[in-house]
Amino acid sequence: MPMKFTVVILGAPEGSLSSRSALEFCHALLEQNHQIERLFFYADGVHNASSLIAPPQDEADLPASWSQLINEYKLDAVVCIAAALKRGILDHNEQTRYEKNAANLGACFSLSGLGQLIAASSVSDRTITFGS
Amino acid sequence: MPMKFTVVILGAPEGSLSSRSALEFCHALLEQNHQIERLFFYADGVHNASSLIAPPQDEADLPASWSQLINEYKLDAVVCIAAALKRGILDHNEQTRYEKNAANLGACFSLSGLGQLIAASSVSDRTITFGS
Amino acid sequence: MSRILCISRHSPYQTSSACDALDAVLAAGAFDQEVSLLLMNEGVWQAIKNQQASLLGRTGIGKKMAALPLFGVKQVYIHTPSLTQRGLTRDSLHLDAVQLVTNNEVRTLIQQHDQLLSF
Amino acid sequence: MSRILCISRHSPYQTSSACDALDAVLAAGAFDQEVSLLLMNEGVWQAIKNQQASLLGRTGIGKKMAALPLFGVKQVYIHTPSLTQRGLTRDSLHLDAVQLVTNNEVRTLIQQHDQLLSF
Amino acid sequence: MSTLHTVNKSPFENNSLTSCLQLCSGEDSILLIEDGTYGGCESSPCREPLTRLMEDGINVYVLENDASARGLHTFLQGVELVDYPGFVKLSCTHQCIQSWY
Amino acid sequence: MSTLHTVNKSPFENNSLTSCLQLCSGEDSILLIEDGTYGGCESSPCREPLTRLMEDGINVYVLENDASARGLHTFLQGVELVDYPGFVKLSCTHQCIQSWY
Repeated sequence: MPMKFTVVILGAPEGSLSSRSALEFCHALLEQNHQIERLFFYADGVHNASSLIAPPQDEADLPASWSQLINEYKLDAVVCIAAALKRGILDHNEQTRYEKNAANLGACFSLSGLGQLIAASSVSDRTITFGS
Repeated sequence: MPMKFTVVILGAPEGSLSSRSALEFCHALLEQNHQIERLFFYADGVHNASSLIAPPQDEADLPASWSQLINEYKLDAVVCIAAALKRGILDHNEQTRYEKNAANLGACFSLSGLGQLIAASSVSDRTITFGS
Repeated sequence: MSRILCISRHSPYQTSSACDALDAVLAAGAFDQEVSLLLMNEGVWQAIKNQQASLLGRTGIGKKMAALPLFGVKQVYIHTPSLTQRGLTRDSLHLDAVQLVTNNEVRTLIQQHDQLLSF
Repeated sequence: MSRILCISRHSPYQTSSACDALDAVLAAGAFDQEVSLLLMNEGVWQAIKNQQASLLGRTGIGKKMAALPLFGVKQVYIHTPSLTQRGLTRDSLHLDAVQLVTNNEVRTLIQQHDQLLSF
Repeated sequence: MSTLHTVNKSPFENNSLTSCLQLCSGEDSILLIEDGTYGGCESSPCREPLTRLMEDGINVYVLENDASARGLHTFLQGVELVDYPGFVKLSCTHQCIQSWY
Repeated sequence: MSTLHTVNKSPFENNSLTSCLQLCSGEDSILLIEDGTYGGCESSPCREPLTRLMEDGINVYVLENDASARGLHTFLQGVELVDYPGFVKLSCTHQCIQSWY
């Protein structure tokens, strides 16, 4: 029976392996026809949404892989706004609000509050956290 | 007798305390008239050089504090270029090279290679690392 | 409405984990979910008296702890073996309305909730 | 010329630490410094045979290890107690030209170098 | 009700696995991922409590991808290997998932 | 030659302090910073080896700022408190600095 998952990602793409584990888990989940209610990027996990990462050629490009998965399956990918602001991940609205010189949030991600984690979790069969 | 230090910072401003420890240590060092040959931001420490961080009002703004220290004492603050590219910290040159839509390296930092760590260390009396 | 248990296992300042857990719990409370917080392992350090977070530029965490009852957070549980291992007792804590729980009680707690948030 | 000892204490993939240490050692070698690498604690896992980093999208670390002699890195030391604690022996290692060292020998090593890089 | 416990830290350096083992019971399972896979080795510092729990009927799994990447090929007796699809199945067959990190 | 060892992890969860203690000798000193300050408490899991090293003449320091922030005010007998200027002095009086993290 297909189940609904909320997946919480706490690790950055570089300097932690857990983002990659989460990505592989999501692939397997979707291939088994389960649903992802929401991806929630929190803590250092917000760095997965950076549009400025340029990894070396012989290493995996996790932000690109996340974007590909999100686009392919039309997933809802929310980045915690409070965690993002503290770590220098901004969309154009926040760039304007904080008078910064750039925005760097990847196109398929949206900034929002922790309520999005709670709301998704409350309608999901399972919530799984990939810790850093 | 004044000594020359190379200080290596491996922790991000948010999600780790070691950047703050390094900052306090550097203040105490300079107040005792020691010299900082170079600050070297490596691993997750490169996030201290982000110009896009907007911390909450009741929390310390470490990137701003680093910039202030660097400007006040005219310190040489090098950000490891390889570590920075993997983590989405770019200057205008790298923005162009990797065809990205923004640059986010703080004004008082410069991107360079690990040779800058070795060169500084080899002429310093002490090398101290603040691990993450 | 789902019953959420947030397990917070990390020390108050070294990483953002403790603060992130509190924010999640407060958000759940604000969303009228039935939410409880369990402090265990290094997480019990979050609850001890006489902390001065301002020395680290981290004043937020104390305020958030104090706000837990205001946001309708149902209960704060503290894992007794973690407390004892650290030489701490109920008197070491700055929170009054906490419930100390054994390993067996933690197992029961987990069973009584629908979702776990792991921090 | 200063003599640099790089102490690498972390596992190969979980964080960037192992890779960062190797990059620093290679840079020191390229700068004609007298540099040695000491693997201890979780760091000894970096040296064991039959790893398949490609499964994690991290092919870089093996190449960097293989490049150590080419960059004039003087010596790779392995902390014997760390190896033994993990049930490993010299035969478990993919590097040939390593020197196994005791606690006392590590103390001597540190004394023979001018700068420590701690990873 | 049963819980799937995932552990991603090495017990040679971190106490997450030890803490996890104190709470496992009944129908729970343990899945060792990332650096947690070092904890399934024969030299594991948690060998004794792991073996005891397996004798009590707790299933202990190692994520094969992560173990192979690290060059780990032999494990404590009774430990089973799973792949990512198996990880997903374990997430479905247990009522909730606690991540120890 | 002497080494200043800094430790920033709690020994209740991580083995950095234990590893550090195995290498300390002679004129070395240990400075507990950040979460490392929990290791200077009377309930420290490293109480015995720390006490033994102090009896052998190794100086053990706790960074006061980090201990006070955590509400830690009593420590193992023999442990001394230092401030950041004291940390700098220790860095100068020892020939090198090893960070255990």
